[in-house]
Amino acid sequence: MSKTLKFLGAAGATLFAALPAFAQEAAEKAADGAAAVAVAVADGPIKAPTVEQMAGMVDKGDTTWMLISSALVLLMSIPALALFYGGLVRTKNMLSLLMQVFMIVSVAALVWVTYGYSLAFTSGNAFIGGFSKIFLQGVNATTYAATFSNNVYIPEYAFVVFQMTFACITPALIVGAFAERIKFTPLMIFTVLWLTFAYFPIAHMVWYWAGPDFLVDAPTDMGLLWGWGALDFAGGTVVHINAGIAGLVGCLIVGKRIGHGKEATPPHSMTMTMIGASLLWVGWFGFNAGSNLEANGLAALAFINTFVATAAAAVAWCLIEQFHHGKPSLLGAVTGAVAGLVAITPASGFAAPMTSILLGFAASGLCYVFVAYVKNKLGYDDTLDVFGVHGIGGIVGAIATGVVADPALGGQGWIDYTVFPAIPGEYDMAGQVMTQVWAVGTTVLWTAVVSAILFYGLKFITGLRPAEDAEREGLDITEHGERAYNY
Amino acid sequence: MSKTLKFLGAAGATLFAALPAFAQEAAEKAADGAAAVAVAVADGPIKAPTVEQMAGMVDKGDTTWMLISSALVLLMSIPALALFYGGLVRTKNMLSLLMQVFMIVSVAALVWVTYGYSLAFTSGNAFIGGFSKIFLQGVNATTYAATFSNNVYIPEYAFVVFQMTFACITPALIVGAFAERIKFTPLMIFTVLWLTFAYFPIAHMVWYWAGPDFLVDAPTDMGLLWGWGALDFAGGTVVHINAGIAGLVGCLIVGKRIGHGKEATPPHSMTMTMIGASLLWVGWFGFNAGSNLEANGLAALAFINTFVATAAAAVAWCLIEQFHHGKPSLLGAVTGAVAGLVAITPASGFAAPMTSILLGFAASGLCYVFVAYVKNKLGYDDTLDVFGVHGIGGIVGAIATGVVADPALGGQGWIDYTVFPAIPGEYDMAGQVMTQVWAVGTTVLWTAVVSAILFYGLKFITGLRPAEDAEREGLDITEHGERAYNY
Amino acid sequence: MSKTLKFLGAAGATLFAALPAFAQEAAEKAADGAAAVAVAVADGPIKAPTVEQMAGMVDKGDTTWMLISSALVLLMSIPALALFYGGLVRTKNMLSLLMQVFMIVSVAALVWVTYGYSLAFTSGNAFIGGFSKIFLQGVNATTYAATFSNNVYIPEYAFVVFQMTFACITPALIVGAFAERIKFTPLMIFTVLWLTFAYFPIAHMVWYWAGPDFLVDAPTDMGLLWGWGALDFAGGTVVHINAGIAGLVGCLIVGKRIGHGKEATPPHSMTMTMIGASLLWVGWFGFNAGSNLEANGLAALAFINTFVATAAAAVAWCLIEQFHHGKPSLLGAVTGAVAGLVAITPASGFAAPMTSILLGFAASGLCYVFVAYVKNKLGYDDTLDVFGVHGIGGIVGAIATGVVADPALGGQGWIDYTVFPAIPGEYDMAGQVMTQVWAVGTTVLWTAVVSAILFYGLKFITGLRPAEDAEREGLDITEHGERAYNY
Amino acid sequence: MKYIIAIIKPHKLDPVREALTALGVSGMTVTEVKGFGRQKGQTEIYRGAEYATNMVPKVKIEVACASDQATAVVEAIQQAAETGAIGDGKIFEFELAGALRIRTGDTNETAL
Amino acid sequence: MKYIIAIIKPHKLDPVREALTALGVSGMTVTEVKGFGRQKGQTEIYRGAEYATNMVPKVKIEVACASDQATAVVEAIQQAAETGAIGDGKIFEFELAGALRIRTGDTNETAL
Amino acid sequence: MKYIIAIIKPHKLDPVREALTALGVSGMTVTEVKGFGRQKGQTEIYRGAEYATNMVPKVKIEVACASDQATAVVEAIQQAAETGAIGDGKIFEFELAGALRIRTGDTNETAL
Ligand SMILES: Nc1ncnc2c1ncn2[C@@H]1O[C@H](COP(=O)(O)OP(=O)(O)O)[C@@H](O)[C@H]1O
Ligand SMILES: Nc1ncnc2c1ncn2[C@@H]1O[C@H](COP(=O)(O)OP(=O)(O)O)[C@@H](O)[C@H]1O
Ligand SMILES: Nc1ncnc2c1ncn2[C@@H]1O[C@H](COP(=O)(O)OP(=O)(O)O)[C@@H](O)[C@H]1O
Repeated sequence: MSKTLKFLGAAGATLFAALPAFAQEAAEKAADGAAAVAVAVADGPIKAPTVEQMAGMVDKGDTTWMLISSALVLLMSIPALALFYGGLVRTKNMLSLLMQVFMIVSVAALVWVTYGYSLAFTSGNAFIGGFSKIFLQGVNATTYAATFSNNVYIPEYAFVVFQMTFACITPALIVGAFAERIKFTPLMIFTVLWLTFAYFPIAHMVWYWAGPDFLVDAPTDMGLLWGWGALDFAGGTVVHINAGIAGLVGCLIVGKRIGHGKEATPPHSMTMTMIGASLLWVGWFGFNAGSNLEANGLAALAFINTFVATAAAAVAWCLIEQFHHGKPSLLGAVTGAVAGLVAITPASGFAAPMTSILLGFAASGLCYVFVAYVKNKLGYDDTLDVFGVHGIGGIVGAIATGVVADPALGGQGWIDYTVFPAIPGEYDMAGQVMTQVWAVGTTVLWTAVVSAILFYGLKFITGLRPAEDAEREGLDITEHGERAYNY
Repeated sequence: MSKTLKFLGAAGATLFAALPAFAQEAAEKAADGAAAVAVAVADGPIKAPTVEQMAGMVDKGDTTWMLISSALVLLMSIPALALFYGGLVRTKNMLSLLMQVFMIVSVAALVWVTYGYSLAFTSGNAFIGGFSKIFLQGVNATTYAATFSNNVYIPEYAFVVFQMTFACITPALIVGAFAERIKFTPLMIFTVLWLTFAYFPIAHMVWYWAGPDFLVDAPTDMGLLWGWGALDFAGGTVVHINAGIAGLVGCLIVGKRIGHGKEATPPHSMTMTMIGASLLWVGWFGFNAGSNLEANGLAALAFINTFVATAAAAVAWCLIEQFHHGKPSLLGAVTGAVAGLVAITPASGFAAPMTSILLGFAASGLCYVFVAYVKNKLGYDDTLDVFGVHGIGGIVGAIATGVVADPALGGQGWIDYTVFPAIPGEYDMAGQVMTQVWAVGTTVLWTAVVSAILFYGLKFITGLRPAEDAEREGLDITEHGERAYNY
Repeated sequence: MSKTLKFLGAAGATLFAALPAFAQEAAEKAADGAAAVAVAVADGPIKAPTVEQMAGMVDKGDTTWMLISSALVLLMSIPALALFYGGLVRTKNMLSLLMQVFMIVSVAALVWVTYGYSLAFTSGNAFIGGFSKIFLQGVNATTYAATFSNNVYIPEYAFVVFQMTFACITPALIVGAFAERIKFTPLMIFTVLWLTFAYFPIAHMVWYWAGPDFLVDAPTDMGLLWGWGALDFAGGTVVHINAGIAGLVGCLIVGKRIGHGKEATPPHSMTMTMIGASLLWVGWFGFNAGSNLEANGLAALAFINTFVATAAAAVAWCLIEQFHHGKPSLLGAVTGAVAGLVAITPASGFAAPMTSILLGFAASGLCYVFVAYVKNKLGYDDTLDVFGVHGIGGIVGAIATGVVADPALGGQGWIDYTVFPAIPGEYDMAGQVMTQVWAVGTTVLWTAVVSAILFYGLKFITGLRPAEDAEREGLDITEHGERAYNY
Repeated sequence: MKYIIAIIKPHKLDPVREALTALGVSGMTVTEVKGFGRQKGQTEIYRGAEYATNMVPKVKIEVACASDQATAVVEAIQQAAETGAIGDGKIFEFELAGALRIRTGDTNETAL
Repeated sequence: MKYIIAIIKPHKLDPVREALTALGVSGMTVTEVKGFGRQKGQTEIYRGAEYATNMVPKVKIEVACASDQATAVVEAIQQAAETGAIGDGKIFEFELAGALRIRTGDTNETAL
Repeated sequence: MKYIIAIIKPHKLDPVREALTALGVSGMTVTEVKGFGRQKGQTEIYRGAEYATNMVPKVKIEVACASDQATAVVEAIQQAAETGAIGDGKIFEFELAGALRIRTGDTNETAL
């Protein structure tokens, strides 16, 4: 891709919803129900509005959307992810999975408000933010966060909490890779360190920028990958590739489960796994469509893309199983669905429904290959296929985003925020795909190195695995002194 | 009812919220938070607005409402319906139910965006739409769908996805009727065909119209039942009667389970059934109140009606059991609740809370009679009472809607969209009830014929039932090679 | 506290969002996306607006927020609370818990719309409202309820249904105290009576007032505790202390379970308990942030406080267990989380995130002491620690609210509604804490007396406990003739 | 008296119960077990990877009966439980030294 | 040595366990089973339709004991488990040919 | 023929199964049970309150074998199941009066 600085992002539908009208009638920009904007309309949008002016640029529909989206993303972690993972392990480790996810969420939330938000979403350098909002100082009920549209703001707390849910779920995704054989305390320490050295930097690199009303005057205040023009609507790199690679590194360093490959370890409750997958699907609408930060046509687009890509991926996996083994399985269907959800994540606000379906099909097939063949060939024990589904699905989705975002394919293209108000940029598919590849590569490298250092460090300092007998008895009893079931 | 063409629909609360004020102060119409409408206010509402004008008639509060309602309706299918049904079957068939519902949702979503939306919601004839939006062509993030109020629009993708969730859940409802004895592949084929020949036409007949700003100039561009003036707020006919009758036909053609009537088949997990029923209740708010397409007082009315009718129906069923068997059961309570939810569906935006309670009581009692007596008398094996609850509850609700909508009983009446802007029409209860009966009859007939043809066809072409031994062993293993639980 | 009448409440962020700007630019008050307010802006806010004027003061974003919050609070009862409680009892009593919660919700909903809303939220005396809205008369789709901001209204049905969900969950909370040993019918009777004599009066005392546009002219039209200036954002007194004390009284009067203290009664399914706790957490956002009645920065504040206080409390409980028993348990984690949720409830809209974290830590520790020591010392059999968690957590939270609300600690202070438009009042921490103590004391006394009378009355009239053999066999079979599981 | 333990396929429980009832057997006790035998278990497939499971769900039936009834009971079970496919299960026969009905205190044959 | 198998009502497990402990029995093994007997099962009602179930949840207790303790064990179980209602269950007594404690290798009486 | 019943710790099931397979035992039946014995159960802690549970999850293994194989089977189980900690379990041995393979009708030794 050309080295020229490009500013891309989720298209500002509010502004471009009625492009033909745009030039002619400024009044139309009063669109989308925001009286707020009406204030601005008189003399056009306001560059770099003050906080007082921002207060008039908030729409309660957006605020509601961000809050409920945050609740949906929390739902994805607890109970959804916990159940999806928990159902797949043996009874004796069920409770440990539930506990790990529940406590990772709790710990991550505290880390996020303490310094995570500041490191990820304040100005610093291209790699990491600063400490200006440590302990959320300066954030209050009357500060606002920018969206992708000029002169549209949301309460900053809503932005903080929405992003918080992402910081909560990402480390929780990792645990699936070494499920059934990890000690609890080192895992908690890992969570804090990994957030600090892998998640916050990558979130900053991918998502931090000065905002559409400020970027023109601060053309270098942004994260590295954002500056490259990498497209990642809802966190394909930050969440899924990040977690997928960390999981792979983790399962390699932690080592295989006792009996791996010899004993079959059938899911102890496909019912729980199905509940988890279903709630993941439901919650993912908050994840993807919520990432639009506004409740407009683009949010609806991200929503429908999330729906159909997932459906396509579930169908694809079932068809593969039907041809390959003669029977479609529920585990296959839900695995496919999650692969589809992962793959559509970076593309959800850029693709069209029909290209989303194709992306869902493709991601499902590629993840199948990794989960069913590559893993067994290479012999690593990624218990719940965190790498195979989140890593591979994330990479497929991130790169494919460069293709499906092309307006020629019905995509949303990119928005040039270097002009004020922002306008759509010209699309170069090949260049964009290269940018995506670079972004993926950077993420993979960063998280792999950080994760490896952390896992090795903890292995030597605290140890990562329980004693062999404890592993055989199950982590529920040995780590937590409880059983999941006492029927 | 008079044959005069009447145009009814969910009342446009935005416009009529302040009826007395209506005539006097046009400015008041700026009501309900839509700056958008403010544009229109100057010279009154705009007839047949352009897409550019529509962009200014969208409220982000409505958009949020439609998106979250869509998520809630998906929640109703997965995991809610799957758990509600799954908990009631024997362990050996649990996974098959989960799989059926999960995959029906996936397949239906793909069919919907491919051609379903076009067939249901574009102009065609009175029975079916056309192919103008096949593959969602012409739909994008800047097109809009009409609501029931003049000059209030929502992003078309939000409308597409909301309606999609209805197309997903309806065929999933049917499977309860022949649970524990159906092959998976024919079921998937049935789903596609039934959507095409039963669901899309009926949805078109009941729900398609040109919209409040367009109907005046296109007085015949509407579905058959809509044109008759049939009231169906949230899908009593399209969803519940439709599925209930298809289920009855299905269970008759598929035949009884082996051992039916001889062996008791206690629910394998009332816990799952209770979770399912609870989530159905929660999700149904999206279904019913979401069907208002706007977040206003009417949506709140539909919400509270949905709540109290359900509560009343649950209480009624328990009281019947208390008197009849001496003990109220949880299965009774949740069955009653679902009967109440079904019955209030068509009436939810028309009734008052107190008449909703009466409707809930009545529906519960009538469903009880069918489930506890009629089914056993007639001897058909409707495994999970799809006909007894959705069919009967749906019919009771659809007909009673004609009664409870009467403004004399605190109902919302109907809106005459043949004038612009629309005004409330004069209410004729007897006539309306007759219209409702006709609508029910048409739906019953259509779906019964289509379903019978499809089930018989598949019976002869692919077969519908697994081998006897496979049925005994359970569909989980024989159809999907998995077990729901491996404790 | 000074006897001077003070009018406190959740701060009206809409008005005070941009305080500096407030005086200077009236136009800025068009803030937060409400065209509606724009109507008012011309000549400043309207005192005591007519219903027609209110119609122009409604924001669809708020309406959506209140409806979805209501759905979330229903989710808290069913399935969340039912599962949280049910997972903790023995298998033989699982279904009885599910049934009790499900039917309490149903019965309470009917009572609420019949006369509860009228008793709680109409003008009467300081202790109880009147019958003017009995059977919801006078409430319809075009009436509105006040929020905490001048000239901001929501559809009254939305307010009715939101408050309804609180009336549904509160009696359901109580059943945990005497789980595994209560007859179903007396429990239903208790529910109706307790709502009538404990819940409705206390809700009236704490929450009823004339509204910000009316209070100036009706300075005595309010509930007792509201008049005192007690701060209770989302129901610490009305819901948690109320239920916690009723539970304590109940478990004392009902008596201990057979075998209490001798037999271990391990939770039959920590999986269900974890699902319940997770959904409680998710739903609690509707409970707390929804209590703001508007979707603005304050709602976002309540949301984030709810998130981090809970996380802190979960972490705190785990740390205590780690030091005390060497292992953190899942039961500990979820109990801590619920304690945090309870404690932050009254403070959620007043505290800052950092003080919320401290509150979460403190509440967790204090609840731990009660649950792990005091209960065993005193020997009462509060099966699921309703008193230990909801009672104690509620009291801690209610009193601490007086501290954390202090603007000096980053809190939101209180709003003086005796001037129009309302302005922030001057904060007196010591005085406020005393007010809180008085409010807590009043609530404790009221509910203890009412509960004791009701439980004793029912004990003598209908009996409260099943026969010893029935208790041993389990309430599922003896009270409902069903089992929770038939694997 | 004899005590018969039979391990059968789960879906054969109903036919076996009917066969025994027809024979006049007054009671039996049923346990869900897992069997390991020649039938090496279905090949189970998880996410495309195949595993040979060796634990197959079975049902264990225990019947106490008078000695002269034992042969008939064994035969009835065998006929009802047979599918001819591997994994049909086993029937084991034991001497029963004593029996007692808790409700009445009846002992031995009369207790069954 | 004797091996006692008792089928009892689930809620009688605790009293039985206490009775046996009082007797000095050092261990027992408990299994959840389903019983089929004279007690034809509660009539269960699903959605208004009645079914006679014939499978009733029971608990099976297994106790190995010295021969001279056997009568006491049987009596203790009978007394603790009796309700007088149908379905109270049965007690079966077997000859136990050998016993071994895995931990120590102790055999027979000393192993119990 | 002999019938061996062993009560072992759940996580010892796989080693025991392997040991028996190595010995040429052709089948076994496994049941999840709860054990009550010297091992008085972990002290379980619920919300800070400690309870001594006396029911510990165990696995019961049943193996029918030829009489001359019995000692080997018992030894194999003991070795594989031993941890040396309390609660390792017991092995009981019974006379087996008869055996039958349902699929083929084979009886006694050939049925195993
Ligand atoms: N020696 C044995 N001791 C105890 N149970 C056995 C033995 N052999 C087989 N079984 C039980 O019988 C079941 C069926 O045996 P299997 O060898 O698979 O088939 P088949 O009886 O048709 O040869 C096994 O799953 C197991 O439960
Ligand atoms: N012949 C038998 N063999 C094995 N178990 C039996 C037999 N008869 C009864 N049982 C067990 O004893 C239980 C109680 O027997 P039942 O006939 O119902 O009552 P009662 O012992 O009071 O006559 C049954 O549920 C069953 O588990
Ligand atoms: N007398 C007995 N009869 C039947 N089962 C027994 C008996 N004693 C012990 N068991 C079983 O053996 C298990 C282990 O016994 P326990 O006394 O706890 O340990 P150990 O065998 O190491 O002394 C118990 O949990 C129980 O299931």
